[in-house]
Amino acid sequence: MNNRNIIGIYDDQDVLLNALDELQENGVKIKDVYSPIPLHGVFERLHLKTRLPYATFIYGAIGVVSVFLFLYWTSVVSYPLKFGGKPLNTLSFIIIMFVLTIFVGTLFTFLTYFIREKMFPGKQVELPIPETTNDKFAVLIEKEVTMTEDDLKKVNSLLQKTGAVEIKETE
Amino acid sequence: MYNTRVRGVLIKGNKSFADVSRDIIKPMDDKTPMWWWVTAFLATGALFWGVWGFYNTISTGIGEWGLNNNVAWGWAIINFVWWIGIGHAGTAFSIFLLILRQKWRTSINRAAEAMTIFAVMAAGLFPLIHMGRIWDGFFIFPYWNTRGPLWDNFNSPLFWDVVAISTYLMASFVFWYMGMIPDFATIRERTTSKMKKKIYGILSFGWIGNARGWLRFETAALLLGGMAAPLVVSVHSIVSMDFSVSVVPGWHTTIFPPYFVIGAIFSGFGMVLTLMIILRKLYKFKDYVTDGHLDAIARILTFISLIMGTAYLTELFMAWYSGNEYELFTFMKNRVTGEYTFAYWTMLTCNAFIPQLFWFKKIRKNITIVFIISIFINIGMWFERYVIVVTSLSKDFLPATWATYEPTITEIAIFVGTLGLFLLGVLMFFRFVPTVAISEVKSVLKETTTLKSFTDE
Amino acid sequence: MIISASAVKNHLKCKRFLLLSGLFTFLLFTQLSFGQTAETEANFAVCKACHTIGGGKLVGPDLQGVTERRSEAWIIKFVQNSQALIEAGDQEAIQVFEENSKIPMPPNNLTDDQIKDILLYIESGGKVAASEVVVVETDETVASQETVQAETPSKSVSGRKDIRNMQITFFVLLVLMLISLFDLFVTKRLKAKWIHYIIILTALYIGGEVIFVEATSLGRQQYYQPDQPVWFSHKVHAGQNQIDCMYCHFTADKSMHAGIPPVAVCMNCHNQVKSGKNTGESEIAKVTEAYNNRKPIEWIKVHNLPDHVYFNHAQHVEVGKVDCEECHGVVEEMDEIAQVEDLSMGWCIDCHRTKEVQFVNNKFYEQYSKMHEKLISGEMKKVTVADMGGEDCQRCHY
Amino acid sequence: MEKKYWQSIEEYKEQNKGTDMNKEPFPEFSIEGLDESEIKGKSSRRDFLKMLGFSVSAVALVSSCQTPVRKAIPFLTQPEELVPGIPNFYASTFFDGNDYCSILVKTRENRPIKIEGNDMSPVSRGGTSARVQASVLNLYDDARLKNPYKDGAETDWATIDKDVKANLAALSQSGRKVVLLTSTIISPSTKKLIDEFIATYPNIEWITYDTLSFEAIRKAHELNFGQAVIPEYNFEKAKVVVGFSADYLGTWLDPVAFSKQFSKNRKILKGNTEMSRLYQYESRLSLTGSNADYRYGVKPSDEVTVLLNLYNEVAKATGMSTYSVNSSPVDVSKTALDLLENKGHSLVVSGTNNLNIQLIVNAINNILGNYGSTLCIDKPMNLKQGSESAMARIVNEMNEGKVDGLLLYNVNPVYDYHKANAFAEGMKKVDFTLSFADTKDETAELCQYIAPDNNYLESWNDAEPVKGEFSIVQPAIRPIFNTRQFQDCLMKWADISGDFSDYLENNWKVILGEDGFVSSWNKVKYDGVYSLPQDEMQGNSGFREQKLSDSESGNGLELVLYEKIAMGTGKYANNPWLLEMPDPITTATWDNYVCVPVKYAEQNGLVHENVVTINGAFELPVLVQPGQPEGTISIALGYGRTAVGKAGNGVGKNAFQLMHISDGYADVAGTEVTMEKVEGKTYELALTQMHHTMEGRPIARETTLQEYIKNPYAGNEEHLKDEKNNVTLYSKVDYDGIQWGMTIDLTSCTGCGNCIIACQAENNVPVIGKDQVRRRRIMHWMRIDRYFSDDIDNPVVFHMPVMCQHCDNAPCENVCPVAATNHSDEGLNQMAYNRCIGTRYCINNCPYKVRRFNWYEFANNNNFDYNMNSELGKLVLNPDVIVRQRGVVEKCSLCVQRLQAKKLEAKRENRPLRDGEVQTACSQSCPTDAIQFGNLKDEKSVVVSNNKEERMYHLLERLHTLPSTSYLTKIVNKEA
Repeated sequence: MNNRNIIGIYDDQDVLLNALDELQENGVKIKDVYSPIPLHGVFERLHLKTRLPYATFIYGAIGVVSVFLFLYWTSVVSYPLKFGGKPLNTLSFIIIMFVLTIFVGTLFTFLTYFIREKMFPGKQVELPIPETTNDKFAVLIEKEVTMTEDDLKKVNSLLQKTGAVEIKETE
Repeated sequence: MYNTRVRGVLIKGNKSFADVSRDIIKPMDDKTPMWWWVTAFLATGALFWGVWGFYNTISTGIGEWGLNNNVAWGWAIINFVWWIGIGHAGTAFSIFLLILRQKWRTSINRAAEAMTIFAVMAAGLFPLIHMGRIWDGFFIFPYWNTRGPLWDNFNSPLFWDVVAISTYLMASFVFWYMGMIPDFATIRERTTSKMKKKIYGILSFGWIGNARGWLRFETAALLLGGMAAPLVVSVHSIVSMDFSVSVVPGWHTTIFPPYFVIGAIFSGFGMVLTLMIILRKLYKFKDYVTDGHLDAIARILTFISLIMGTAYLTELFMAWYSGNEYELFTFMKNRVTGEYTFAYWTMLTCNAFIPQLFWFKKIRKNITIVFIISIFINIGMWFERYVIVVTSLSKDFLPATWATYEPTITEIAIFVGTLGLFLLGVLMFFRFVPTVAISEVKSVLKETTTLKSFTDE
Repeated sequence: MIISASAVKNHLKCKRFLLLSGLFTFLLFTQLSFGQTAETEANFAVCKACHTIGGGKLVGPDLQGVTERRSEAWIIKFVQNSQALIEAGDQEAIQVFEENSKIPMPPNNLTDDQIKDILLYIESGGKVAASEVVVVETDETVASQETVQAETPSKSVSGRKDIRNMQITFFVLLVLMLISLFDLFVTKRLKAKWIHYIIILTALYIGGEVIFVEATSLGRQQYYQPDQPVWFSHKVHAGQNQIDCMYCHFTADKSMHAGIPPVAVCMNCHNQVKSGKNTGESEIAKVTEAYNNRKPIEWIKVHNLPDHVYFNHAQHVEVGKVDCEECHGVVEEMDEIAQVEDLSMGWCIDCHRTKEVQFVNNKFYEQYSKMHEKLISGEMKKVTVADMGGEDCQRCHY
Repeated sequence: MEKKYWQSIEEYKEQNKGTDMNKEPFPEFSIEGLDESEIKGKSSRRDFLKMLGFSVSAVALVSSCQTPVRKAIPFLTQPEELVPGIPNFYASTFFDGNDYCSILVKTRENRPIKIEGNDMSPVSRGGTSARVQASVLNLYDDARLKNPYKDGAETDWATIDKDVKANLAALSQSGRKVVLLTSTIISPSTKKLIDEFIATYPNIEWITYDTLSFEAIRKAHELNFGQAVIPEYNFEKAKVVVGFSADYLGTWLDPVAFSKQFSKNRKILKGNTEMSRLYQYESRLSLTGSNADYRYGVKPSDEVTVLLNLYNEVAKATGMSTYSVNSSPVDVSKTALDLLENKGHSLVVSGTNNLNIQLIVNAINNILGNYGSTLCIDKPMNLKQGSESAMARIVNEMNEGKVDGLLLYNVNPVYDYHKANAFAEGMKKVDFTLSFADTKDETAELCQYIAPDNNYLESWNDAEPVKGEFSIVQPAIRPIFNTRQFQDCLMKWADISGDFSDYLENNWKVILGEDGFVSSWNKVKYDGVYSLPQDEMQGNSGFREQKLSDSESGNGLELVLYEKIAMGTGKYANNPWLLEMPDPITTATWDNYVCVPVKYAEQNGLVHENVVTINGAFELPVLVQPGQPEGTISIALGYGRTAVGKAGNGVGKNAFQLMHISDGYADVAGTEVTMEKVEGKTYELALTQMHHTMEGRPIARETTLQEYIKNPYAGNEEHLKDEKNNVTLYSKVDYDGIQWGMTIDLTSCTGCGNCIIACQAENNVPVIGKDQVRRRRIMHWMRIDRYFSDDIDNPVVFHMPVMCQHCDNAPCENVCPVAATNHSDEGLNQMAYNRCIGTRYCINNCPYKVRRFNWYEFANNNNFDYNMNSELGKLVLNPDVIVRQRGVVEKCSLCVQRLQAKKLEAKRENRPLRDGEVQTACSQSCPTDAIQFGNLKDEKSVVVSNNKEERMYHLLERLHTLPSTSYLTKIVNKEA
């Protein structure tokens, strides 16, 4: 597979968004965008979606049920002890269920995020344009095999036209 | 849309993205300044004194404290609640201001969250050390055991506390760390030092900042924030239940949960104000933490202070209105008047009266006075907990058992030790972590900085 | 197992019948029959040290059919004071004395009637002819003993091996894990990384389990079997010679302590029995020496409970009718005594949750009227120790 | 054989123990032997003897993570009556020269661990006092002498015997005077023995000396009736009691018996509305005064005037001649009216050792016809037989060099004689001095020889406290140390063969008669008591009138000395339990102090803990005492000992030299003193209660008898209101069979504090020392709250025992995170110490504040060098109760070990529990039966019937904690 990319580097988020519009109008397939800040415009334009919220909901649901079952089992079934004239199955459970549900939800969402992103401490990465973590915005356009010289030129000119400060080709 | 004409310019100095990165990372690249070493030395000293306090308590017994048969909780619990309260600011900032779409939070939330972490850590030490048998402290976790198995008492507010505090610590840490990942990546890519590159490389988890990554990042941050938001309310509500679930006069009130939450945010904002004033001074972050930021905090504090005042008055009213003689005694004869008058009026003055000075613009603009008032708020909130814990316990139902409480040197040492720990944590944070959320500042930079944005409209 | 099942069924049937026929008469009835049994049985416990009923000769002759061999009057005299009878020149007595290696039978402080009861007891083969209820009860205990016997020895042997195996596994896995970690990060010899992962994960899991098990047994002494100052074999005494536990540990039914027998108790027999088949004379000599030098033997205590636990033997043995074996294992098969159970709180509680109290047999429980009603109405099937507060902290901790 | 699981047995330290027990095949084994092993074993926990109950040694940890090997050493021959793990009770008698009490000694594995009252005794009737309860700890006092002493060095008995015999013989031959100075002896056998001893050495003069003398009473009766006796008082028959400075519920004469009698008349239960009335005229606030229906503060110098006025009132009404008298500072007409209304059923007593006063008292009693009913001179009390004049004479003779030998038994005049210096000086002039003291006390220190006596729990003896009422002292343990009973010494030195137990037995043959002696003697030993058949009581025949006289009121500040409930005359000043027992009136521990009237303190700028000098001589701290009459101050006796032991040395100041001497009678009250404030100096006092009023809260509820008759709910209206208002969402807990409960009758409770010590002994409650008490950390599981109300100069006093209330809705249970405290099936609020992690939340949430925290390790800690830090002192620990570890919360368990023991007993005997069978330590020991314990599910039990009383209420019942403990309102027999 050919990994060569054409990269257009921008230095303003609004310019970038306009550029994306223009590129897409001209049928250029945008592979990825690197930016120092999250840009909702980019997500929309690249039609990116995530199912993380559903995962969180499931974690929460599992959390609340299992915490309740645990509490009920321990204080009613396993070793019922009487505290201060209260029934064994008390309203106090709600508080613990509430907090522990958040605990379960937070922890597993956090882990899921990293698993999905395949991120872990010490992961070695090589950024195409390191400045994208600082002040540059980079648009990656995959240099497909099918692309002709014209196509490339068109892409290059489009990039230039939309205000890219620099155009690069990388492996 | 952020309207700079109405709300003023958020980030001053017409910064570019590169300027932001440079400004914020600069203190980390600079040589460690002298003030850092001096403060760190002092903080370490304080920490060691606290370690002595710990050692003395564990090796000799809780008897080294000034507690007695009647007042069985003292400084340890006061300080615990105080620290937890302070620890509320970070998450409150991040979450509530996020929900309220307050852009100005971006310059402050990182520091506030860091403060949360260290404050909660400091707070967490107190329930530990305050146990009579710290070596058996693991009993508090409902783990499978060979005693029957024997579980815990899920009715106990202390159990809720353990659950809530550990959840809160975990959640705020996760939230805080999430936010720092892109910034670590920024440092990783900017730095020339190999060592730093390696360390921040590990810390940044391999962040690349592509579109999908940002999307998941934002979603995850929002989810974590969304879950942490009720936690902020619940944690201090649960802490307040340590008191309100009991029968002790002055504790047994339904107003406690909201009152504590508000109080916590109040003290947290107070501490944030204190820290941010120091931070902007030391790191010359006036462009990021502008007078406008401080002004906003001050306004919030004025508002919360009014709520606090209302809560104090409500307590007094309820003590009278309930017709409960024990309650009335505690409030009228042991707080408003009586042995603990000083503590009560200090609390009232610092929390309800002094912040009212913020009504005056001149005072809000005078950073020195703002700083002093923020210190007063911290003191006032400490006294609030003192009033709650000590006055109620010292004179409760049976007059025959009434006893007074005075802290001992060991208790003071432990408190100073946690101050040292907190300070040391903050210093480390100042030194090794970007103190302002770079990516978040950048994301609001454009629309909040240039006046252009609305002239173009 | 067949016996036990039928016994339980019998027992239930019996119970239902009795409950119908009226609680009070039942209590009275069992009470009486038990009273006789208990007394005679207790009295016979002394005899059991040297005699069996149909179990062959021990120190003294087998007592089966003794009433046919000798006259009742003679037996009474002999039992009360055998030496006096011998000195008086009774031929029968001298013959018995000489037949049994001239070991004198110690005098017994029993009345004529008590001895007659014992003889009846011997005639019925070690059982008192009494009501069906009692028989059923006995059957059940026999059954439960059998099940215990079936399980416990394997536990005592294999359990100890398990522990050692676990320790070996733990160390082996620890070494393996270190090797694979080293290879993973440093030497990188093995290319298939999943092998490393599997090894590490397995090691972590099993290691964690071993640590958990070891940590919970910290301070416990399951399978503790110390060397005693005297090589005393329970197998010989309780097993082969069938001496009743309560003969030596005679305070178990009245005190919190089962009691380690005073040397004088040993000397009841060992002033005659001077050598044993395992150790010859050496060990018995220690006992005699201790007695003569008036220096008690310093036994090493095997079953230790923490100080914060209050355990009362009388409550369990006398009131709860718990067999010694249930906690101490099959002592009659152990040479040197070992602790079979872990004596953990969970172990106690488990028994409390399942064990029935002597609810209808002991009048003490009459005051629990609500529970009696529930039993009659069928709301409760049985009354366990836990129902009587056996899960409460202050039953054992105060 | 299998390889052993444990490999380290070889490493166990060899223990050379248990050797002593084999010296003879006697049931008791040596405590000393144990003592050594315990030092090595370092057993801090309850069960240094538990494992088998006889002697077990825990060897030090072989390595840190291995369980220690515990050895079990059985008896060689187990004595029949001793079953390890089961307590034995021996009937015995407590008599220390002052107080008498018939007791049962509870022993475990043959060591006494607890004293309980003997129900069979017609004198003490099962009651005890704090000192009696605490006396068991004296047995294990480290300060006890372990060997006889000669010239300050340890020696053996052979030397002592040789020397003493030689000395006595030499003195006897030369006819020189030897004095045998003893405390009051009520043992007929000992008296007989002393007579025999004196017969052998006729030069011996036997003098009886009481620290606080009652000679005036005896003298007055001699003058009035011709018999120098202390009459038997019968408070049970008295409907009106008028006391003059006689603290008969606290310390006067025989408080245990008097409390029992007194309380019998004040039980407003089951519809009974008959109640005695108590007037008290006193010069300080005493325990009796605090329980009085009418109390009047009177200066000591005014007592004669008041009494004579009372006499006049009574005499006038009965048409007898009156005396001219100063006007009384307090109105006595009401008292007189009441007395006259109850002729023959009244009693006037005075504790003042003044002949004139006692003559007036006798005269009043005579007019009222009380002799023969509430007073009986035919059946006199044998307590307090000391002769002051003889003592004074002897001291003179000693100083004149006329006494050449001095034998001291159970007396310590160098400490407690009012002319102690003269006595000490005199002793120097005596050639041969010997003390039988069991510790090296102030007097024994000056003696050439000390022949240490056994503790009473190691002794044989008998006692006749009241004529015709006998009781037996029998040993519950073999002598722990190399000591010998006083009587045995006398027998040895007088060459009487055998030992005293034989002598005693022979003597009892005379009392019981030879016929069937063995069984009757065994019965006496079993019961502990024996009564001779009673004669009919005589009336007040032959009263010889004496001239009565008035005296002038004093002007100066008058000093009142008194015995504290705990400390008495200082005999037990080394008993940490008593040192730490809060005084029922002042709640002070560990010190004595000057009680100053409130007004005087205000006028002179004195506040609590100021320091004053008395007569410029010694300094004492000030305690401002409501109820202290104007013009008086009071100081407790029994403190300031210098040679009593590590706990008691130097605690407080010795005030004996301030006794008031008039006409040869030494009295505690009346010395005029000067008091100066020491500016700028304070002295810390350890009080267990700092706030003295109820702040108008319905805590201790009170009503008068009249009100009560009108409305049984009088004073308890709150209860009805709270009953109505308390609603709950939760269902009430439904107990089956057993629910333990307690009722406390505030009318009966005198606040004597006996229960506190009983509880301490039963439950291994640690002593924590003055500093910790001052920090308000006292560990007592129960306390007696004392509240003052009304007039600060003459307050109404409430005594309210508070221990864990065992609430059904216990606030403490809810808040424990680790489930260390929860509710049992029998309604107990149980505390599992070994589960507790010490968050102390339960302490905060207990509205009664009855939970205690182990702030430090109180056992085996040199900072708390009391009985739990001594290998000997630890022998008093109850093996059924654990010694709590540092950092755990503890509290009253309703003596769960006793409940369990009795339940087991019932189960083994195949019967249900009987009411009254199960008693907690406090209810068992209560001399006024104020505390009752039982099963709330047993409809016939006393607690249920008490709970049905209209007077019943729960403490702080508004909180809806549903306690199992209830209180009955205090009823005062006072006209509104």
